[in-house]
Amino acid sequence: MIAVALWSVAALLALASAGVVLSTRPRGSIILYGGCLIATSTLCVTALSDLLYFPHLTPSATLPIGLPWLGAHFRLDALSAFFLVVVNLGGAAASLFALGYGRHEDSPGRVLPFYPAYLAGMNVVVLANDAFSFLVAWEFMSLTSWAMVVSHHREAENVRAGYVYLLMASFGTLALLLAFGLLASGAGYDFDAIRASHPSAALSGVVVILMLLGAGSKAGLVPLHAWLPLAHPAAPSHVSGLMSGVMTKVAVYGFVRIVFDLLPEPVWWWSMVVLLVGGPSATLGVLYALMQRDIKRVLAYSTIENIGIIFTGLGLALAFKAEGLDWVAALAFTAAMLHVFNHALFKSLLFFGAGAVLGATGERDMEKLGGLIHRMPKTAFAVLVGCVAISALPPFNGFVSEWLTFQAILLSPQLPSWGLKLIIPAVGGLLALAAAFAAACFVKLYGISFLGRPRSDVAASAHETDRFSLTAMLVLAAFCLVAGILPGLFIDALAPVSKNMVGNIMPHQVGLQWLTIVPIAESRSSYNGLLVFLFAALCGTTAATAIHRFASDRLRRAPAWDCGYPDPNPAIQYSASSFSQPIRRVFGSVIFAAREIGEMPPPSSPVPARLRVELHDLIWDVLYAPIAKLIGFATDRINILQFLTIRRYLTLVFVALIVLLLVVAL
Amino acid sequence: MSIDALSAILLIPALSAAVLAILPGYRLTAKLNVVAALATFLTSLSLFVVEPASGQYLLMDDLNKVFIVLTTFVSLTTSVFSASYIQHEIEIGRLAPAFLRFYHAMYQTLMFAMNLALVANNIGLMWVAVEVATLTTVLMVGIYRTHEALEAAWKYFILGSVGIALALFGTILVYMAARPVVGEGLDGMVWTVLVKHAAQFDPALLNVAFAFLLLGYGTKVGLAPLHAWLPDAHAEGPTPISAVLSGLLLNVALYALLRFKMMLAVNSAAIAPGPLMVTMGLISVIFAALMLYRRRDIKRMFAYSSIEHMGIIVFAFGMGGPLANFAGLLHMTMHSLTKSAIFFAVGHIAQVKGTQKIADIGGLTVTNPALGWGLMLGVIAIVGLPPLGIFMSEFLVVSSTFARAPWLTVILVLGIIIALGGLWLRIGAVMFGEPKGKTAPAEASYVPMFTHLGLVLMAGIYLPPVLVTGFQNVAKLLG
Amino acid sequence: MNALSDVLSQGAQMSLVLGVAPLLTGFVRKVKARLLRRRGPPLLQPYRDLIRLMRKDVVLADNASWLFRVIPYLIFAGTWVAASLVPTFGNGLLFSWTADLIAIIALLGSARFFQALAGMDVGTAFGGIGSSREVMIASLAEPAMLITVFSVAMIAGSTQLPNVAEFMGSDAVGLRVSLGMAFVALTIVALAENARIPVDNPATHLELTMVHEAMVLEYSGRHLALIDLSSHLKLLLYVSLIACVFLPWGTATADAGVGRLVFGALLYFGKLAGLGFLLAVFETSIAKMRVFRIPEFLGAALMLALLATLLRFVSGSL
Amino acid sequence: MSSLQFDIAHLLAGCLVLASFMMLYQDRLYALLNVYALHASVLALSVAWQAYVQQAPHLYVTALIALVFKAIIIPVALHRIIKRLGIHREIENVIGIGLTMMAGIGLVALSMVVMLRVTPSADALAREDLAFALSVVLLGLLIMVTRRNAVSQVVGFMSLENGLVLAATGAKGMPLVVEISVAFSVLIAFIVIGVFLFRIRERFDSVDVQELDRFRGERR
Repeated sequence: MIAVALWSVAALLALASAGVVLSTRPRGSIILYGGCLIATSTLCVTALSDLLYFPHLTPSATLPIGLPWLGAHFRLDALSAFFLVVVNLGGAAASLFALGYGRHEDSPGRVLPFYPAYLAGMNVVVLANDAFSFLVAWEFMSLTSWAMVVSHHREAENVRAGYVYLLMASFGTLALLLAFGLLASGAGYDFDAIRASHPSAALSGVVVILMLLGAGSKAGLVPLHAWLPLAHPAAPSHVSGLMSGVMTKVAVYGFVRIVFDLLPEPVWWWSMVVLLVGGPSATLGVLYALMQRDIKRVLAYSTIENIGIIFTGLGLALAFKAEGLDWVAALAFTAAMLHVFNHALFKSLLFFGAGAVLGATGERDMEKLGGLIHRMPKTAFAVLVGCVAISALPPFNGFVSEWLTFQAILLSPQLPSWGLKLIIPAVGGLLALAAAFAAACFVKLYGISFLGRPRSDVAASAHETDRFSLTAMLVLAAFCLVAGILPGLFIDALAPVSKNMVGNIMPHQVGLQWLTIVPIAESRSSYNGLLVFLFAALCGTTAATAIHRFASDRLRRAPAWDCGYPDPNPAIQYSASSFSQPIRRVFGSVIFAAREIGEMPPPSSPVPARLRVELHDLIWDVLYAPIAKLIGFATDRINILQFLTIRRYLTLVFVALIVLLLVVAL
Repeated sequence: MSIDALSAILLIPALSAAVLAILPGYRLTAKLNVVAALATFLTSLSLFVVEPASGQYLLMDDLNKVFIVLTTFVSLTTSVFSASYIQHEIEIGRLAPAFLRFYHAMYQTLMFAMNLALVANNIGLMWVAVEVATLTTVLMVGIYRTHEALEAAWKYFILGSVGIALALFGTILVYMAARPVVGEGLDGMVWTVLVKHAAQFDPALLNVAFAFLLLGYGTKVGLAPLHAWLPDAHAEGPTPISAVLSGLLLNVALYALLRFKMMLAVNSAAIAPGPLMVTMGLISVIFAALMLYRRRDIKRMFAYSSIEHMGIIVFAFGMGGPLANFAGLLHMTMHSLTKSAIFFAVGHIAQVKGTQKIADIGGLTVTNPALGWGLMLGVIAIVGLPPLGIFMSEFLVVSSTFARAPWLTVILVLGIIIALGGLWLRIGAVMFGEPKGKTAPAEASYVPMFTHLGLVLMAGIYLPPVLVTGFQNVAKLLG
Repeated sequence: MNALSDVLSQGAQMSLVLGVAPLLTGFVRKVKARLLRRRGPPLLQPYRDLIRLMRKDVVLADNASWLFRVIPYLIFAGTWVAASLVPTFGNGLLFSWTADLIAIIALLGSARFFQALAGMDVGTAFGGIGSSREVMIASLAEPAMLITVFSVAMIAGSTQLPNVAEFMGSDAVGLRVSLGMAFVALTIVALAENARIPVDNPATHLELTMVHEAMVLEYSGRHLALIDLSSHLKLLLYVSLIACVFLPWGTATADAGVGRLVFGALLYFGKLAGLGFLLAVFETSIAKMRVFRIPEFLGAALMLALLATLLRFVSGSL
Repeated sequence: MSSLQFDIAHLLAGCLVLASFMMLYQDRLYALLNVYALHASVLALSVAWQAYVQQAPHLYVTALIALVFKAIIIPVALHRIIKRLGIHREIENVIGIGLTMMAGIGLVALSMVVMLRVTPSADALAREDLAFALSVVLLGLLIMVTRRNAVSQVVGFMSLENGLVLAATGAKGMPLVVEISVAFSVLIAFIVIGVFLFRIRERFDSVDVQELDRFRGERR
């Protein structure tokens, strides 16, 4: 099993090196993406079969590469199998999408060699079983995605986005390195040895904080999220779909593997820290998203929201595991894992949609789009499914994982610790707010860019994307619906994962009639996706047939009600910033110090009046700007040392000698 | 003294230096220079096969075997690079053939001096070798005869000589400490004898001696307060010399320092040299990291990056312990390979673009893709990103020392992050964006650069066992 | 045998809900008119409007897409399913375990989601005004509703509506502060969701003030009929939700005989009438708020709900 | 080794330190060269005396080298260079003479403390020589640090080398190899300096280090 996985990773790496040559040939991108599609699907199938049929087996392998005396260890247990499925499902969909979308790439040489390497890096992170290969794959993943972020290097802000991204990625890796340093102090770098060595409680506490810094910065939790909305949109669409949908999940895997698997019994305050970071990430992420005009930045910010939901689920799982209520911990953990799977699906779908729009119109700014539903009907349908799914609305999968997380919150009054008693309701409130904002944000995204009338001639002349992109999107949309309707299947597939990680599983789902999912007990609460969907469809069809039999079915077209103004041009429609104006006014003025500056020209001048919306990213001003200023100040002060005279350098040597003599002699 | 491999390594450069001094023509001497370097490299390879005995004056053990091979290999690749580089410089007219009269002779004397320093068993002889190496590099740095080159050479000479003088004083103090135990005469200076008896030496005198040696050889290693000569020497000297300086000379000085640290490690009473080296290492890392931001000359920027990496290595040896020492040795090898590869790339880029100012170089990956991506790979390595060797050594240093001294490692990590920030900022401007400056394609010798980077990439994934066992038992010796 | 009776009672429930909804709106309009000393339209006027709209033909805007024509059916289906899940005369219905309170809120959320999209499809400014304000109101009302559901569910120990109703009916519940707060929060949210007076005026067509009407401005004929019916259903849903949770006495249990069911139905109609009357009195006694005063109004509901949950977390008895 | 011999060796080493102090005091270039010649001859004398005391014939060779090269050839050559280059005569001090002297005294005290505390086991003569040698080295450094003129810095460096030779002779039994090489390297260093002075002269109009500094690498 693991041999197949390692061979396909090797195939991906071979494809990466071949990519350099392939990028020069005209059909090169088709071959490369086709190869990636095959490799990722084999990986996905092997992982799925391992997860479903023999989760208890944990095949492991050791290669002589890596640390000389340790070698590189790989292991495929239930957790890795699940995340392999997520990674490779996203990878296969992205490769399928890229088959069609790849043609738009103007400089393939900068993307083709790095794409398979990126996929290989992510797979190796999930397979690694020792600290060194884990970290090598982790940073290799960031390096290759950095290369793709700066593939459009002509625009300066892409290069800046790449710079901020790699800086934050290295910060995260060094945090992980310090965490592994602590873990390895007792037992060396192999995960099995660390697991057996049971690090002390204080040490584990520090490791959790470092993991939160390391994995949190890669996943995009709020204080460390600054790079994500810069880097993800800059990459080509299929890559940003992978980065948002899949790479953040690999970061979640890193956190779960270390905190749930390697560390011994959790302490209650760990969950408090995770919840304190998860809750605000959810709400702030989506509030940022509401304020943006660029589609891909909206999607990048909404990734932060979903990551916040996942980490809230993990925080609750930690809290329950610390108190020994591991059957509730199983519920919270499965909710988080299900949201990992769901988010990978619909976020990739939405990024592919954005890619299709970008390919068709060459425009990412919503204010220049509109009316695309008439010109790109199939893409519009797929993106509609994505938007409904991500807004956590019933027939689709987003609602199921959010519903399970809410059930876990409802069970938490049993937690004795006072800190959690105060934090969990607040986090519950934040999650509820985030769900509502998500709906608002995606109504705006879909309404402004796909509905209404085209605001620019580029949007008016858009055309439908190619077959491959459409199939990729529709496949993902179908998966979203299936996961929404039959959640029981997915929860049972996750049972072995939660068994390993929190020691218990949710009640067995498949047995119940009509595939209802029951989080804890029949009496408590249950939800049946399939029946709700059938029930709604039934009601809809009965209404439609009743109306078409009895009421009239005549229909004619007429101009829309224009309140007396002749031929209103598209500009009078609501634009992205005007749509979010009410919410900006209610929430934004506090959180973003949002200000609307109207520049009225002096009476005589023909210059048009301008309305500018000024948003401040408080976290950037409070956390990142001061650090940059401090570094700048320090470098200016130190820079003088470059321009001293020889005599002054000699005094430096002289003083050093005197100091050393004093130290040594006295 | 029979002509075994050990003495051959010294004889070939010495003889070729003499021969090259006589021959006038540039093209011929360049080829001869490469042949001589190749011969030396092959003899050094034979060291792995037959282990020559260490005598009174020459010494062969695990530590210097690897370093000799590294030195001769890098000097071979640098000689190949300098052949095409200097040829190009003559065509451009920046260097008159008159200046180059003794260039290759000095190159070979430098090789001779470095090999002598590595194999010398007599600490006095080692000092002389390092002195000769300094003087030859001083002359080579001043070869361009521009104002800045002269000023850099003069600064290098003054600071280098003061440093070397202090090192000599330290050597004398070591002899003084050894005399009561070992007796007078020659074996008071022989390193192998000294290490055997070091336990009975007077610890206080050893401490003062180590203080002087740390300052003396520390200047040659380029640690923070004594670093002043390094950036200007690199920036103003010809690039092959910067590559040799950064790649080899810093290692030779650090090797000498390690020899004395071994001696102190045996004598338990002496204050552990660790704290001294750790403090100087950390100061250099933080100082060099902060200096990277305001640099406008690309070679001077990489010189500061060398100071930073030397700081990391000295920190690793200062912390001690088999894992940290192994990491330090690995880092030394990886750094010299990567830094010389970077200087090869930078040399050609400066020639193509006609300037070393970072502001005037842009869009390299568009105009000269091979050079651009080569330098990119070098910078990815030097900054410590994974698939390449330096990540492994930084991984070992940080993870092995964090548990023992959390706050020191946090400062080191801070230094690494700041350095990454500074270097990556400039590289982004140089590599991407609209192409700036002349865009002529470079007919450069890519072979040396890509062999080095290939070796570093290979080391990042798989380390040959012979290298590993060699480093491991040296790490135990280093204490 | 009882599977058939379950299907029968569930079918009766669904048809009853559909039938009674327009009556409730007509009753509220009648009482408001009476309070304003005018005769007001007859009680069955909403039924006549629906039938009239059914017969008229649909006038579609030029720019309306296929989505515009599908959305009325989606909204109606979502709302009707949600309404049929809320127990009216009897408790423990066939479909009650398919979805719980959170699912009902989510169904209403999806109905609102599609309605906002419909508003923006036509491409005129009015749809935009309606959608953006609706979305702002929803971004406060939905969380308040969710957190109220949290507090009620924590007291009742389950989010399944029949279980909650049973628990509220039993004497185990006792008087609780958090329940009082939850009740106030739920009424505020109900007012906001159904576009009643303080938040939005259901009767007006003035573009600048309306929220709900702006979104459905372009609908006509059978589509408009469906949407009106959905809004009646939604009002009935909220009223019967408040009745079922906060006035639980007398609803028939699942296996009760026909007599108890009939008595339950009568009691249910009484509750509807009472609450409808209170709604009418409230609407006539207060004027419509400015749009940006609504966030404070709904913010109060959110804070109350959060406080209720916090109290429930802090101590079991509160 | 009788106390008289020890006293004379002690005296000569003391004279060397005194000579270093005199060099600190000079503010004329020619005077500085003459005092340096004196410094070198005192060194030669003390090395010869050490040779006699330790019955180590090789030290005589070192004394001879020191006398011939350092006392005679180098000062004369520097004289000629100064005359040919027409370098202006006076040396600007960075800090006042008084302050430099006080610093010098401090340095000597430091070296005494360091050396004597550190070498209780070694015999008296060696300890004395090392203490004085360290003071001469530190004073040489002080001269380099407080002078702006390139030539005076070179002379400071030379006096530092003299200190090293004194230390080497103090260490009994140090093989001759080292001494010769020390002298040899000083010689090469000197040649290099000469070559540089000509080049610097060629490029800059004066030898003052201040002039040099204007051509530092990256200007601010």
